[in-house]
Amino acid sequence: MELLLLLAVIVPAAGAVITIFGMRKWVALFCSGISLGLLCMLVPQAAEPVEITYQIQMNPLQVRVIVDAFSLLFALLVSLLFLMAIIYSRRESSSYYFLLLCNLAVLLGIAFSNELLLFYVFLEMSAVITYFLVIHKRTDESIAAGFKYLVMNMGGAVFVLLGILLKGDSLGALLFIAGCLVKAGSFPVHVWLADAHPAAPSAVSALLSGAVVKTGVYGILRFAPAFAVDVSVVIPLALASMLLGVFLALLQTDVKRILAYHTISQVGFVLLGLGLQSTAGISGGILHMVNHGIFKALLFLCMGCVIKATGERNLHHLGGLKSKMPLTAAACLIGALSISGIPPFNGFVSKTILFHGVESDTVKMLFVITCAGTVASFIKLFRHTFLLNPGVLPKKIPASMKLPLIILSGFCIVLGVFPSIVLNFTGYSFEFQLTECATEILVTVGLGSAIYWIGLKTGVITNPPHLRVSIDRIFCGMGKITDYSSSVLSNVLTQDINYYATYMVLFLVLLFFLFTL
Amino acid sequence: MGMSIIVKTATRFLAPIMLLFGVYIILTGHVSPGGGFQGGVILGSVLLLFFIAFGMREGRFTENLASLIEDVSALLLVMVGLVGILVGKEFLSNFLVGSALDTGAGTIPLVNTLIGLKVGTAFIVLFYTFFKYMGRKP
Amino acid sequence: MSHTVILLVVTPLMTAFLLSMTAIPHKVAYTTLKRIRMLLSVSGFAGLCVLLGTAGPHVLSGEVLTYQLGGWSPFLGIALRLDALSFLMATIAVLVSFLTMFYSFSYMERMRGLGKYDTFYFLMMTGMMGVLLTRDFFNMYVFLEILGLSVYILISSGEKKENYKASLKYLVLGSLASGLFLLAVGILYHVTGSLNMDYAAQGIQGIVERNPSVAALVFALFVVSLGLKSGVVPLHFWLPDAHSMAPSPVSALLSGIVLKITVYCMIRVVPFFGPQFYQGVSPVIASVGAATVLGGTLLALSQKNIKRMLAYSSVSQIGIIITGIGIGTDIALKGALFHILNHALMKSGLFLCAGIMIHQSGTRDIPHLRMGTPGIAASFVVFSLGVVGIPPLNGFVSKFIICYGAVKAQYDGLAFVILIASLISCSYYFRVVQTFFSRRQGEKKEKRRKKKGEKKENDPETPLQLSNWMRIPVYILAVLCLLLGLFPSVGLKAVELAVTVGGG
Amino acid sequence: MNLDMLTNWVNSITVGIVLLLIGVYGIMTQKNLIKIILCIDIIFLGLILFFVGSGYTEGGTIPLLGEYTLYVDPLPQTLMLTTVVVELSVTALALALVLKIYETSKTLNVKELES
Repeated sequence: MELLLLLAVIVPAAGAVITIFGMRKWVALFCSGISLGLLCMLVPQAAEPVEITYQIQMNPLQVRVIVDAFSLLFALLVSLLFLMAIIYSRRESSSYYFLLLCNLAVLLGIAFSNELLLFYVFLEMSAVITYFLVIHKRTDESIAAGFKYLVMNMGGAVFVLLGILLKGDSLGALLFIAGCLVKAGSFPVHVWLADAHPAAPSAVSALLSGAVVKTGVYGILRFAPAFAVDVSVVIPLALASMLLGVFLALLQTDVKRILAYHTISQVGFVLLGLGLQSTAGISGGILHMVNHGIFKALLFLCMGCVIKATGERNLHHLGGLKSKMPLTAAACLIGALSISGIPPFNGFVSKTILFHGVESDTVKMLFVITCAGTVASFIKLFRHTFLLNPGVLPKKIPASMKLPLIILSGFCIVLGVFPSIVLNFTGYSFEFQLTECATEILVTVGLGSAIYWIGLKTGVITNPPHLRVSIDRIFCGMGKITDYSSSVLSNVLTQDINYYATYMVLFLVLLFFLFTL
Repeated sequence: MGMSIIVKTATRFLAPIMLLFGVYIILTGHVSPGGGFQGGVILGSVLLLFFIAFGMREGRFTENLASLIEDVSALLLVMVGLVGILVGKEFLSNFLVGSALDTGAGTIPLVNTLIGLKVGTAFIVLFYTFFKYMGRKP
Repeated sequence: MSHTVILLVVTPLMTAFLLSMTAIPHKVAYTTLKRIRMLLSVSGFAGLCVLLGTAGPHVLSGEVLTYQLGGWSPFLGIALRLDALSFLMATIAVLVSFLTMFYSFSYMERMRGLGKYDTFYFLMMTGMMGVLLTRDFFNMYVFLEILGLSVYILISSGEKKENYKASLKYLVLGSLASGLFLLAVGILYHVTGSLNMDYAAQGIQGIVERNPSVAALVFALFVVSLGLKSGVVPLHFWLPDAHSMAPSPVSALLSGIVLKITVYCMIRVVPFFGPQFYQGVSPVIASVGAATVLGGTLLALSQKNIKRMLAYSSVSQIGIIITGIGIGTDIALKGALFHILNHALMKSGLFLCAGIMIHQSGTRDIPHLRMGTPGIAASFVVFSLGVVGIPPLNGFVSKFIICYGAVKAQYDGLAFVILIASLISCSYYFRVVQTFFSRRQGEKKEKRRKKKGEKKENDPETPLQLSNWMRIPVYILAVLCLLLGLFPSVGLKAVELAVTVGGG
Repeated sequence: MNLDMLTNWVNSITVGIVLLLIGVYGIMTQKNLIKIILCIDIIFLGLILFFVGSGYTEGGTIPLLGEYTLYVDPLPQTLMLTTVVVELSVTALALALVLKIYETSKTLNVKELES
């Protein structure tokens, strides 16, 4: 067991070192495949939680590891998505596979760590590695987005570390959760997400949405008991990010940006589930985390194929790809139906469980509205990309890019039909009749179509208005204020030797008085 | 070049006396006020006097020679300290006390002499550097 | 065995004088002279390494080696002491300056008077070793001055207008600080009747009780003078100039170890006044440290010149160390000492990288920098991650320990300040890192420049062939940082010993 | 104030401190680099005076070998010899730097040098 676990984490790390010397894609494929296989072999052994403490001389860091259902589930999700992304990737740049494998190892580390500091260490490492993946295209846009990603995530990490340091305090717990929320891209701190996803290569966007964003959620899930904190504080933020994400997604024309905003809203669902703190809520949240990882990765990879084939990211310049890229269209349709919560795809199950876990009526209403908005924006995405005005001539895309689409679509259906595969991990069984949910589904779809129709008629979808108010500005403003204060400070302080000597004497006098006190 | 004949003559007359006085200060440093540094400064100022009186020119006592003497005397000074270790005492210990070579103060006159040489030549190098710098054509 | 202590000071001194002899104009061929100089420098450092190696096992087993200069009793003569703390500092100093020396073989070649450079390099080593080993206040002052003088000269060895200005500014302020230090020593001698730290420490206890304002004055003088030399915030003004204008290997030494030497003096001086006094001043020192952290990072943020940025970042890192000293609990002190070690490795590595990058791109402007080679860029990333404090690098461990100590000692705000400063430093370091990756932008600018036909900025550091002499030290430092980050317990054990044995 | 009180107060310690303060004031106000360097010298002169004064014993003689019962403390004097040497080298270096600065910048005014 220990050996399997160690191997599963070390193989990608060792593979990363090998990729420096060559055979990049094959090594990456091999290592991530082996890692996934090893994790699968662990599954039967993880019937009950096993804690392992490694005696490694890494003072003050203790390496305590836990293998239980949650960690295995998260690890399986992560390694599956990485395998898909590696199959999909076609870049041969020197650092790409190195970074991917490193990130895989680090995320597996997050999955299994049972020690707060260890978790923090991996969190920071993953932030830095992901930064390099985000700026991988090296355009000005991606570098700016990467900078924002990095600074915000480092800010989150600062909060996490402060939380860890002040553990036992209620303030510490809140800081920890705030830090994790930055990672998860929740409502007031979601601004990095919408920039980083479009800027990154498609496979990386899939990983960002599918795996990296989940680390924040996973952190709350795993360590909230250690802080003894009431997680329900995240419910308002979760609702806000659900609604805001969908609302902003409706206004976007960049296909990847649409998906990015949906990540914000879907992570809102997961957080809502965690905030409910009931078995149903948590199981639904975990299931939705897995499902979202799969269908969002599928959607990003589909859009990656579309962008690769047409070289176009603007929704209104795309269209009519249905006949030219049937496989991609089918996969995208499956992804869209999943995310909209239509049976028999996986998003439906998790959303239904969450919906049933919610007690308050207002929350239920907001839930339905968000789902309807999701439906509307995916009607928009699918229609404008694959159905409307034919005229774009796509290039051929290689088979290696199509393979992950098929596999992930398969997962969408399988998990939709047999949700118990995942629910077994959480120890939650859920029985429901399709007819019970029929009204909700119909309402959602109807409302969604109506929203789309209204949007089309009023021109909001074809020609979205420019938003004056944005949370992004607050963060940019904070950065600008810091920059400005810095330059003011350096202008004020830079003088000649006379002044410096004067400062020195004044400081001496000040210190003398302070010391005599 | 240089100053009036009075100064030049006086310099010629004074220089040997100053040299002698410098040596005196160095050698009697252990029994009276004075010592290596003070004597060295006097030695060095002889050259300064010459420069002022006659103008800057590089005679037989060149800058290179001065720096060589400076370095060698500094090295020897450290060596004297190290000899203390070699004879089984501490660094810079007065190993000559009680030996046949003792003149009453052990190694102190030796150390003073070396310091005097070092300081005197260092001053000479200093004056050479400044005077060369000021005297050169821009 | 006991002679090791004095030999640590004498070896670099003798090497310096021998090197000085090679600087006298000879008829010997230049290459021969160069080889002689390299041989001398390497053997000087080899001697230091051997000495540290022989003393190491004794010191690390908790022994304290003392030495009486000239066999005088400690009350009259000069006492030297090598304990775990000074051994640790000496090891850092020798290690970093050894690596930097290899770098400067190649880097300083085109500067005139190379022999002088090497001479003062070793004179600086003498000063450092002396400060680290001495137990005598006046002796400490003298060695600080030797250190200072050689540093002023090394800064001016770039032989440009800015070098001279920076050097003179440092000289004036540094001399002012030395004057205050000497005043403190004088008052101390006047009231206690001894200059030996151990004897004066006994005497000062009575003074603290009977005449606290005198003790406060002495302490304030010590803090201000040592604080100026280590760049505490209201007194840091000379630092960015000196560190950025000096040739890159010298900057590496200045930021890497010379600053730490004065911080070491502070570690020696602060507990000197007894635990009760220390309790009283601890919040003041800690808040001075916090101000330094914040000021340094904020000032670094707006810098366009990479070396200035690194210099200001040094200010903030020194602030972190001083915060650790100010908190004063064992754990914070441990963190501070470990941060001294880490920061020495990281910042010297950063300056060496910056030197190479400035060479390659012909400018110091951050947006126009080019990465040199991928290896150098990777090392730069490693170092900057370390300074920012991102695991698994060494900087994280020490920062975390200091923050942990701060929280344990009920100084939550200090931990917050340090972490926020790390966040800001992350933003300015990655502003540099991202320029390596915006390749296209750089090429565009290059083309535009060529089109206009204008020359590259007239920078003192003109392009030079990148040799292995320059690259390998950087790699070694990067690997050391990584290893110390992955296995911090090696460093932490030494640091712990230093705190228990030396920090008393 | 009578003369006795004055002579009580005017000893080399106070004079040294006053000189030191004058030097510090000079560094704070003077614009010319040469003057600033002279101010450093004044500071150290004050310090030397302070040290030597602090070793002074009423009625003591020079501390040389011989049969004296009362002599002044020799330690500060020897220390000040070292200080003089250090001070000398600092001044020499500073003046060399000033020469170079004047050569390259054609000014000795700190304010102009800063811009």
